[in-house]
Amino acid sequence: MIDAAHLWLIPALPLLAAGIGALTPRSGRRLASGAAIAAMAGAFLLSCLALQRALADPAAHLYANFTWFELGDGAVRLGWLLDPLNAFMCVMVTFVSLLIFIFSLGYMKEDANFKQFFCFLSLFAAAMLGVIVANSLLLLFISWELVGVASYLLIGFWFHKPAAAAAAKKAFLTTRIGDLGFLLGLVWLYDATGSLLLFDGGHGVLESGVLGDLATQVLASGLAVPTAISLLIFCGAAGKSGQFPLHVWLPDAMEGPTPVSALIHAATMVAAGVFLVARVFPLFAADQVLAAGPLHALTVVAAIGAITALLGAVIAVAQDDLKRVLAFSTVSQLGYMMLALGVGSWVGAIFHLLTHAFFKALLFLGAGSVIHAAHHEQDIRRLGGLSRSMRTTFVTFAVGMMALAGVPFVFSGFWSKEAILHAASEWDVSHLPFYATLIGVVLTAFYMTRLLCEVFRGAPRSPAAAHAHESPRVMTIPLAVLAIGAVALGFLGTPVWPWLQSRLTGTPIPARPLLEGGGLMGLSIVLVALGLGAGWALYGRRVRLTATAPDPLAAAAPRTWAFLGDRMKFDSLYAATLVRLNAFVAALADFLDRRVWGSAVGFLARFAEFTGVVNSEFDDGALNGGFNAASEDIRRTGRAYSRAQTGETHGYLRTLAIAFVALALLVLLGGVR
Amino acid sequence: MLGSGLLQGLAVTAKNFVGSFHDPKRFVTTQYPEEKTRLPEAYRNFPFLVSENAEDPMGTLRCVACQICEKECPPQCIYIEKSKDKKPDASGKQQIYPAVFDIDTAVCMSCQICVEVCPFDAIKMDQVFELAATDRFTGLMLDRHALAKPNSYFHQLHPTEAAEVDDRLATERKAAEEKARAAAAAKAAAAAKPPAVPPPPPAVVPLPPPVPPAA
Amino acid sequence: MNAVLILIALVTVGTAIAAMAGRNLLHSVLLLALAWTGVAAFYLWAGAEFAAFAQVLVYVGAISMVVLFAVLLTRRSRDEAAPGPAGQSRALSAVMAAAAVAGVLVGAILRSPLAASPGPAPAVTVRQLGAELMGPYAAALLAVGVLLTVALIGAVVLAAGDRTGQPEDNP
Amino acid sequence: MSPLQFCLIFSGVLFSVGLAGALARSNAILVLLGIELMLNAANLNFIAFWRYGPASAPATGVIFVIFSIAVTAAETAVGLALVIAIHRHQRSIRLQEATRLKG
Amino acid sequence: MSAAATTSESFLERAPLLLRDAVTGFLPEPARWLANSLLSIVAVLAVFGLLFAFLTLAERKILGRVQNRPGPNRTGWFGLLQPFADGIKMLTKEDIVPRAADQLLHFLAPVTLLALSILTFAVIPYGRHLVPVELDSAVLYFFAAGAATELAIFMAGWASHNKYALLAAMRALAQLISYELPLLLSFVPVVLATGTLSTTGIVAAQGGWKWHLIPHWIVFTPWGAAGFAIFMVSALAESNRSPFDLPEAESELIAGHLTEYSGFKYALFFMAEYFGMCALSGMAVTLFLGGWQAPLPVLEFIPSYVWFAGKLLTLLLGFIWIRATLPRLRIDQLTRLAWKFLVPLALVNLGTAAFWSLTSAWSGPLQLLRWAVALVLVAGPFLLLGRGLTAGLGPRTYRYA
Repeated sequence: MIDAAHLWLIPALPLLAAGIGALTPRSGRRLASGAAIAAMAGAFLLSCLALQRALADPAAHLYANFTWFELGDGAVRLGWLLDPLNAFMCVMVTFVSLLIFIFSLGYMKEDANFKQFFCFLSLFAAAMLGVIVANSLLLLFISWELVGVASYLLIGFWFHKPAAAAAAKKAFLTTRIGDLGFLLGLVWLYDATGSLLLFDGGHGVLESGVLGDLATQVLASGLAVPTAISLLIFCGAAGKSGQFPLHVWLPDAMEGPTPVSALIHAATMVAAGVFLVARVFPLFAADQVLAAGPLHALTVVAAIGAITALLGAVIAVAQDDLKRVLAFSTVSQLGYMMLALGVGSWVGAIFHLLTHAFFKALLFLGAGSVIHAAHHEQDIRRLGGLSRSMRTTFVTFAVGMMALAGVPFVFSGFWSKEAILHAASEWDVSHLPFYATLIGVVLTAFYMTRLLCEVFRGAPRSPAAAHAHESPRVMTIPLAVLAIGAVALGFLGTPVWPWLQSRLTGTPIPARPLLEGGGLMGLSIVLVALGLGAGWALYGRRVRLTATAPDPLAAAAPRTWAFLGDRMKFDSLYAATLVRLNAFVAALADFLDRRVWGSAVGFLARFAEFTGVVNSEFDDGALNGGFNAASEDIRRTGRAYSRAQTGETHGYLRTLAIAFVALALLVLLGGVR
Repeated sequence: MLGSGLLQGLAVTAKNFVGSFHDPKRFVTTQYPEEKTRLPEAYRNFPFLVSENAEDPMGTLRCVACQICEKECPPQCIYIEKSKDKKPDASGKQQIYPAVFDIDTAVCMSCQICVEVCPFDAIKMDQVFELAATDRFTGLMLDRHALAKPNSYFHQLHPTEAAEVDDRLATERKAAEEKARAAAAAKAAAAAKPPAVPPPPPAVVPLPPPVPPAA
Repeated sequence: MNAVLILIALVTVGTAIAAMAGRNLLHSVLLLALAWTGVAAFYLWAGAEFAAFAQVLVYVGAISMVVLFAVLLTRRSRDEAAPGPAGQSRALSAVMAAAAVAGVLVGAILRSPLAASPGPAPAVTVRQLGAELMGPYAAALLAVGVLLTVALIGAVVLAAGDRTGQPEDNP
Repeated sequence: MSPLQFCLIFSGVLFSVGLAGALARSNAILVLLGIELMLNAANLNFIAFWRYGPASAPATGVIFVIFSIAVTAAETAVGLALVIAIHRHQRSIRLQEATRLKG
Repeated sequence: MSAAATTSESFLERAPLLLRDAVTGFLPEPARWLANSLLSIVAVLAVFGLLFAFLTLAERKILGRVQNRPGPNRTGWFGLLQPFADGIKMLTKEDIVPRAADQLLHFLAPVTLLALSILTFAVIPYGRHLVPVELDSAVLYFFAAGAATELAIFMAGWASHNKYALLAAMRALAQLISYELPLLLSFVPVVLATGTLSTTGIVAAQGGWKWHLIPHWIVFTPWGAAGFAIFMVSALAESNRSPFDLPEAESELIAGHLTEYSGFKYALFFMAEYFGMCALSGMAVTLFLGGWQAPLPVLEFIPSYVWFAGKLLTLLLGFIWIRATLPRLRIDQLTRLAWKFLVPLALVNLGTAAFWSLTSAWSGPLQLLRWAVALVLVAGPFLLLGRGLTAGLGPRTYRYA
């Protein structure tokens, strides 16, 4: 039996492995990878024991606090926390990490920096587990930053590629913006409550006494203090979880090795933001008692989640890069989770987080398998026909795709998404998020079908794809295991048997009959079918044609596509469908199109491709343009201030001296005390 | 191992330190003013004039004041005045002799050209180095009295070369005697006069066995 | 009051003024070393033996060395000609600002009821200091150690610059 | 004037001298040295209060001075390294000319 | 010379004190303190002045013998008057100050150097009762005064206005700063073990014998031996002695910072160098070799100052011996030795000393283990770092010869 005081062992094991990895020479590949995998397996076992312990008393929060160091009269205290939320997360992270580690054995086999890779992976896992088991926001923040560092190292693992180095930098800096908010929130929280411990025998920040005190404080602007703190903390969560408007780093981060994408950008790190909000959910919900408040933190969370979910799905439609499609789908799914948190169903969010971790890791690893087999060819237009040569990968990838798309009843994604839809539909503030989720469901099914068809159906469209063959056993077995998980996990939280939900909240939740929310579920099924059907209709037949299409298409920018008249007719056919499908988005895109590209591109018939393209342009142009305008303002202000900033040290020093004299005179003569 | 070289070095110096006390062969220094090392035979610095006889150096100078050396001397440190009269040389022959023969060692550059050009083997290189003087005008100007050193001294300095020179001179002299004797015989035969007086014995010690001249 | 103390103060302030006013950079540094020694003398006078020796060791032994090194390395600067009118006005304003600060300080000190506690200097042995440093101040000591290490590395990196010269000649 | 006041005035004057130097001189090294002098003046205060002030922990003043000296050493090292870097970039260590962060 | 001698000690042991009292005993108490101090100064200056004089002679004699020549032997019996002849020569030589020199600094440099090196003599315990000044932080004082000497050398180099002198000054600065670090680090373990910074305390802590045979000197522990070695190497460098005499490398820099000095100022530099050497050796004796303690109990009848002098002379002769043996290092080798070898070694040695003092309670077979671990801790880093230091160094192979 494991107790909260032993919980530090879980992150300590991978940390030890990282240390071993760091100290082994470059040639010690077996030692480094063996240590990493053994440590992760050990951590997994410990996590299972911890889960068992937590489930024995789901309502309790077990914690063990200790003093880090004393500072004057006060002491900085840290601690470990064990409750079902932590335990589930631990099991998920260690299990997925273990499988990804094993997969990496095959994927990274030829890399010269093999042992460093495992060292970094272990470091990352240790930091992530530290985030999960921390009972102190300070410890959580430390681990959080370590996660950032490890992800920086991993994204930039192929640092010799300029794109990878730039992506690592971008990821690091973008998340840092969020982390700044996080840090400010922590400082404010510490100022307001005098503690950063989550649970501390009645003094922790998540405990009712402290929260009650906190909720009574209202700022001059009418904003409640817990709202402000929560929003600041949410900045950190949004940065890590790739929420709008900080989602820009996530697609670029795909420059890292694919197992990294699977581990960091699908299963674990990006989930950290969701986990963080779920962890401090009582804090976010504290302002709900203030009915009169101008803004509730959770409303913001829900709004951001909805925007992200929709945005990610729309952009994913137009992507041609295998991993980028998955990346935008991750953004979208994280938006779902945030939305679920925002509408109050943190349990639903965690449920979706767990299932998503499995099927998204599966998808990424499947993509990794494809990429590995196709000699690092990631462009879906240049792949194709892999279903015959890569049987296992195809089957498992299809399972993952269907789980993500939410194919009813069998696949886990359906159940977790259904939980979110259910929660969104019952939210009484606004129904807009609910509609956003519905559109998202269609789009998700659509682009996943497109992806699957493009990659696996038809004939190979490049020599690399033609020569692809099934990946080694060490890579396919993790796929199979994850596929089983992607199916089975859903049954832990069906409305009929809400085991997971009741375990997470610690209170028994009554089972609902399957048909109680029949209308909603039916709608969901219809929408999924619509998406699948549309995808099939468009890409099931396109396969043959693109096989004959010249490959320069891949490198061509959208503008060149306009001049390819011979393909107009076919494209306009499905473009019209897509436009009807995305009527709202298309209108917006059309408007943007006129502004950005002018009339030359305006007459393009292939609106669907175009819509997607412009959507991504929207991402770059409109959003970034807005940022540019804002930063121009900032710059102007800064220029005004900078007049005082001559760079002359003497001037500064003199000002300092004069100010000192003035202040001292004020104190001496004015008697100000 | 690091440091073993240092220890070896220390051992060497220690050995030398101890050795210099008990092993006289190691100890190479001579206490100069009291002890003097023999200079190598090839050493030479300033010229001197060879005289046949140590008792009468001025009377037996080989120099005949031909002034070739004076003319050849690059820094012109030699000053010679011929005598007005003639005096018998070592072999008793009447010869002009240097009335004044000065070498300014402050000017001399030890080039040895005077020695090489001298047809009479009368000027040779010396090995003196203790030439310190308190007056640079007179102290370093050597006159013929200071310059004249006997042939035996030359033998001490450069035995090989001296032997060669003596050999050569003896041969020449013998040839000259024979020539003279032949001329005398011819004269005697012609004039039936009493033969000339035999030449005096050479003033030098018996010669060592001739050494083959160095190439 | 103590004649020794007055002497120390006069010498220290005098050398400091001379150092700050001097034209020759090197003389300034050496005079300043003397001023630092004066401060050390004050510590010694006050009974803080350890601090005094540490002051000499660090300031005279190390800092002045490093400063001298920097003076030599930056010797070939194209500057320090005769101070122009700008320099003179700056000097004037500097002296005025410093005088104002001094005035405020002295005024404040004289106005404050600062009665010296009579009695001998608190005796503090090196052993005591060590115990304090390793006990209550251990965290600070560690922090200072880290700071020094970081500063050392930073200084090396800064001063080394981008080295594009030929590789080091191996012996 | 009590001895404590004398010590404090001594330190204040020393501080002002350092300040004047730091303000008046254009040579970066001298400015740095002026700042050193100011720091020394502050250290002087520590010792003065330790010697004459109300009794506290017996070693506090000295310990603060020791820490201060250590920090100053670090500061000087970095400062001089900066001076050398500026010199390398601009061939000058006049502080008026070093008005840009870029070299 | 403060501690009162107990009458139980031998006459010889008390002789200096008796002598002092005979001279100053008639004075009243305050004046007596002053007179005693002055007397200490006079005694130290006289003894070390003479030591300096004969040390130069000894150095020349020994160097001569090592090179198989007799050394100075003309002036006086065995050349014993040579130092005085040299002194007279130095005094009567013309004192040349270059026109471009910084006149004041040129004059101050040798004076400062000598004054500072004399200051270091104040805290060395020369005998059981013979400490000129007893300080609580005497070791710190010693190194503070020693550190300031670098300033004087720099002054000399700068003031000469000579490029060789300036180069030498920079070299000297680099060298002295580099070696200051191992020097300071090497005695920290001693302070750790004895728990005091006072020289008398350190010497007292080394008193006594184990089994009446092995003295408790610090050099007889593994870390003590290593620390002593590091200290001596650093001391060689700190006193600008061969093989670390780069500042005055005559083959490259004429005479380094001494280039523009002649006559009496030169003599002062010379004197300061020897004083520095003596002081550092004296400190090494105090820190590592048990100070004035006798090596064996039966030898305690010999007065303590004789033991101190003996140890001091041994070390000084070692200095000379090393000078006779080793060629000069190059500047990069010099700094590399300090930073890549001595400093890490000294740091590791600190850890070893900590281990040693933590395990002081071990006895029996554990004692063996303690020795073994400590020896490994000393020898291991030495070998490892030494390998790094000598990597790539081997007999030079010539390609074209």
